[in-house]
Amino acid sequence: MTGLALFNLFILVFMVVAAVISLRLKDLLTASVVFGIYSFLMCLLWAEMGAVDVAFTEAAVGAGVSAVFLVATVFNVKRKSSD
Amino acid sequence: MKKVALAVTLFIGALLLYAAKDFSAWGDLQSPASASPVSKHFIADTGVDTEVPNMVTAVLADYRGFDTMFETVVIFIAGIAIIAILRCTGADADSPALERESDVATEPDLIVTNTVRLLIPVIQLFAFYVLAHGHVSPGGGFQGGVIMGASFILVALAWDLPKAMERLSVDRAVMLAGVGILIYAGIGLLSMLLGGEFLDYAELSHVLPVSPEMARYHAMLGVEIGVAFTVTAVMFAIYANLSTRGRLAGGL
Amino acid sequence: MFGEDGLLNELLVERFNYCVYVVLLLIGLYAMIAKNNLIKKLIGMSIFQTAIILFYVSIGVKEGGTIPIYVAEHDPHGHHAEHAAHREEANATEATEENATTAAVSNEEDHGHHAPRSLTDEETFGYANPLPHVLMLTAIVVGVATLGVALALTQRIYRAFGTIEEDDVLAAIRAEDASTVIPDLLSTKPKRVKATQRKAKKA
Amino acid sequence: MSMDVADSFVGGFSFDFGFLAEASAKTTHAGLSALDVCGMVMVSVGLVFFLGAAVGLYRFPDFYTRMHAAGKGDTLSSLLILLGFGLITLDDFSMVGWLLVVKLLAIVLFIMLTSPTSTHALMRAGYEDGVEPVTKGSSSKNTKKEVES
Repeated sequence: MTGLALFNLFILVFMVVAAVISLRLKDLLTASVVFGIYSFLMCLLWAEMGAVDVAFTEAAVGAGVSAVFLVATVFNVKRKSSD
Repeated sequence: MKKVALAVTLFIGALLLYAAKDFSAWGDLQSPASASPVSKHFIADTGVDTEVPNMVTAVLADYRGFDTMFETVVIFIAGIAIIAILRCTGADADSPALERESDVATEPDLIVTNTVRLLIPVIQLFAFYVLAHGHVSPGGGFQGGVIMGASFILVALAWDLPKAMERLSVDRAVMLAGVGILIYAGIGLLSMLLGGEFLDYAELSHVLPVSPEMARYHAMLGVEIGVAFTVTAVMFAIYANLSTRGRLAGGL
Repeated sequence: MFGEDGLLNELLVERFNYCVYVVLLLIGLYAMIAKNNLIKKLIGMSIFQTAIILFYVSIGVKEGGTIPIYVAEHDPHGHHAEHAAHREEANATEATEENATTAAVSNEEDHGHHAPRSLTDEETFGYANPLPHVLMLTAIVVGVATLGVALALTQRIYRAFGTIEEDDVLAAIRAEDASTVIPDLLSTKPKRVKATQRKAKKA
Repeated sequence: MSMDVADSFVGGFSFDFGFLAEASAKTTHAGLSALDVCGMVMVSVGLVFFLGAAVGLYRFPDFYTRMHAAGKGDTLSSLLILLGFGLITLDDFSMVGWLLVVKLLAIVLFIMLTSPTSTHALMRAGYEDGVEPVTKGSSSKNTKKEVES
C-alpha cells in the first residue's frame, strides 16, 4: 500500500458500494438519493487528492443540482423500476 | 442481453486492468503528466504572468480561455435544447401521460418557507463570494453560478415554481444566459480591438489603469462573471422545465 | 504470487486505485448496457463519467504536493498574514540572502507587493498538477447539463409512450412501425399516427 | 497603481494577537493546551452522538422515531464536532486561525438552521404521504414493512 492512504481506500470501497446499491434499488427516488451519496463521497475523495476546485464543483453540481434534476424527473415519470 | 453485457464489460475490464500496470504509481513525481513542461509552466509561471494565486482559475479563464468559452456555450445549448425538447405543443399538451402518479401537497410549509426566507440572501451572498474570491481560494464562475442557480431552485422547492419565476422567469433566464456568453466573448473581442489576439487579456492594460498582469487578473474576473451568468440561468431553466414537464406551472 | 515484482502485487497493491476506477467504470458501463430502465441507464452513465473524471484527477496527484493554490511565500501578492510573519522573522534573523532581499524590498515599499518570481523545478513538485483539475472542472458542469438533456429526453419518451422501460418502448415502436404503411413519395399526404391513436392502440 | 483584491480583504487587517499566543504558549509546553483538550473532548462527544444517531436510525421501529434519531443526533453531533475543530484551530490565536474559526461558526449556524428544517420537511412529507406511526397496539414489524414498501 505504498503512498495510498487508508482514508482513500475506505472512500473508494464505500463508493463502489454506493454505486452498486443505487443501481440495484427498484425505487428510483431512493436510487437518486443514493447516487447523491455517491457524488458526495467522490467529492470527499477529490478534496483529499488536493483537487479542491473539482471537489467544490462536484459538491455543488453532482451532489446538489444533479440529484435535484434526477428527483424532479422521477416525480414526473414512473417511480418504480423493473430492475 | 445481460450475459452479453456482462461478457462485454468483463472483456473491457480485462483490457483496462492489463493497461493499468503501465500507468505510473500513485503520486509519482516523474509521471508523464507531472513532468511535462506544460504543467510545469502553469505551476511555475502563473504567478508571474497573471498574479493569480489560484492556478486552476488562471488556467481555466486565461490560458485555456477559448476552451472554457465554448464549454459555456455547450451549457447554453443544453439549456436551449431542454426547453425545445420539453415545450408542450398541440396534442401533447393534454395527453393523459402528463398526469402524475402521485401529486405533492400544494400548500407551502410554514417552517420551511421561513427558513428558506432567512437562508436565500446568505446563499446568494455566498455565491457572490465564491465568484469574486475564486482567484485566491477554490471557486470561480462555475461554482458561484451553480450556487446562485441553486438558490432559485430552493425558492421553487420551498414554495412553487411561479414564486421563483417571479424572480427569474425562464425567458429572462435564457436571455441572461446569452448575456453571459456575450460578456465572455465581449472581453475577448475588446482585447482583440486593442491590438492583441482574441481573449488576450493583457491588452486590456491600455484601457485599465493597471499593469498587463493585473489586467489579466481583472479580465479573468469579468470572464468568470460571464460564466456565472450563463450557469445560473441555465441551471434554473433546466430545473424549471424538468420539474414541470415543460409546462412551467405548478410545483414539483 | 504477491512477490515483489509479481503482476498481482503490481496491480492490487501499488495500483489499487486504478483497479477501483476500472471497477467503477465497469459498473457504469454494465448499467448502461444491461439495465432496462432509462433513469437507471442515466445513473450508470453518470457513474461511468465520474470514474473517468476520477482517473484524470488522480493523475494530477503528486506525492507530498499541496493544492494548486500558491502558499504564502510563493503568493504573487505576498500580503497574507503568514507572509508578514515570515517577513518579520526573516528581518530578525536574516538567515538567507533571498529572505533578506525580500525583507529589504518589503521595507522599502511598505504596502506594495514584492515582484512575483517564477518557481524552480523543485518548487513546482510541491503543487498538484492543475491541468487535469481544469479539464475535469468544466467536464463536470457540462456533464450535468448533458444529464439534464438526457432527463428531458426521458420525460419526452414517457410522454409519448407512457413508459420508461426500454423493452416496452422498443415494443411500442415496433408495433407502430408494423401498423404504419410507408407512404408513397408521390402520394398527396403522408399519414401520421396521432398521439391519441397511439394511446388507443396501447390500451 | 496596482489594485490588489486579496490585499484589501486580508492584508488590510493586521491585528496582533501575539499577546494571546504568548498567554496560551505557557500551557503548551506540557504538549497539549487546554483549548486542544476541550476541542478533542467535544469532537469525541460529537462522535458518540453520531454513533447514537446511526444506531437509532437502524434500530427504531417506524419512520417518525427514526427521523427523530437522525435529526436530533445529526444536528448536535455536527455542531459539537465543528466547534471542537474550531477550538483546536484557535490554538495559536493567529489571524488565519481566527478566520477559520469564523468560517466554522458560519457553517455551524447554517447547520443549526437547515438540519432541523430538513428533518421537519421530511417528517411532514411522510405524514402527508400517510405513513402510520407505530402505536401500542400495532406490531413494529408490520410498520417497518409498510414504510419500506
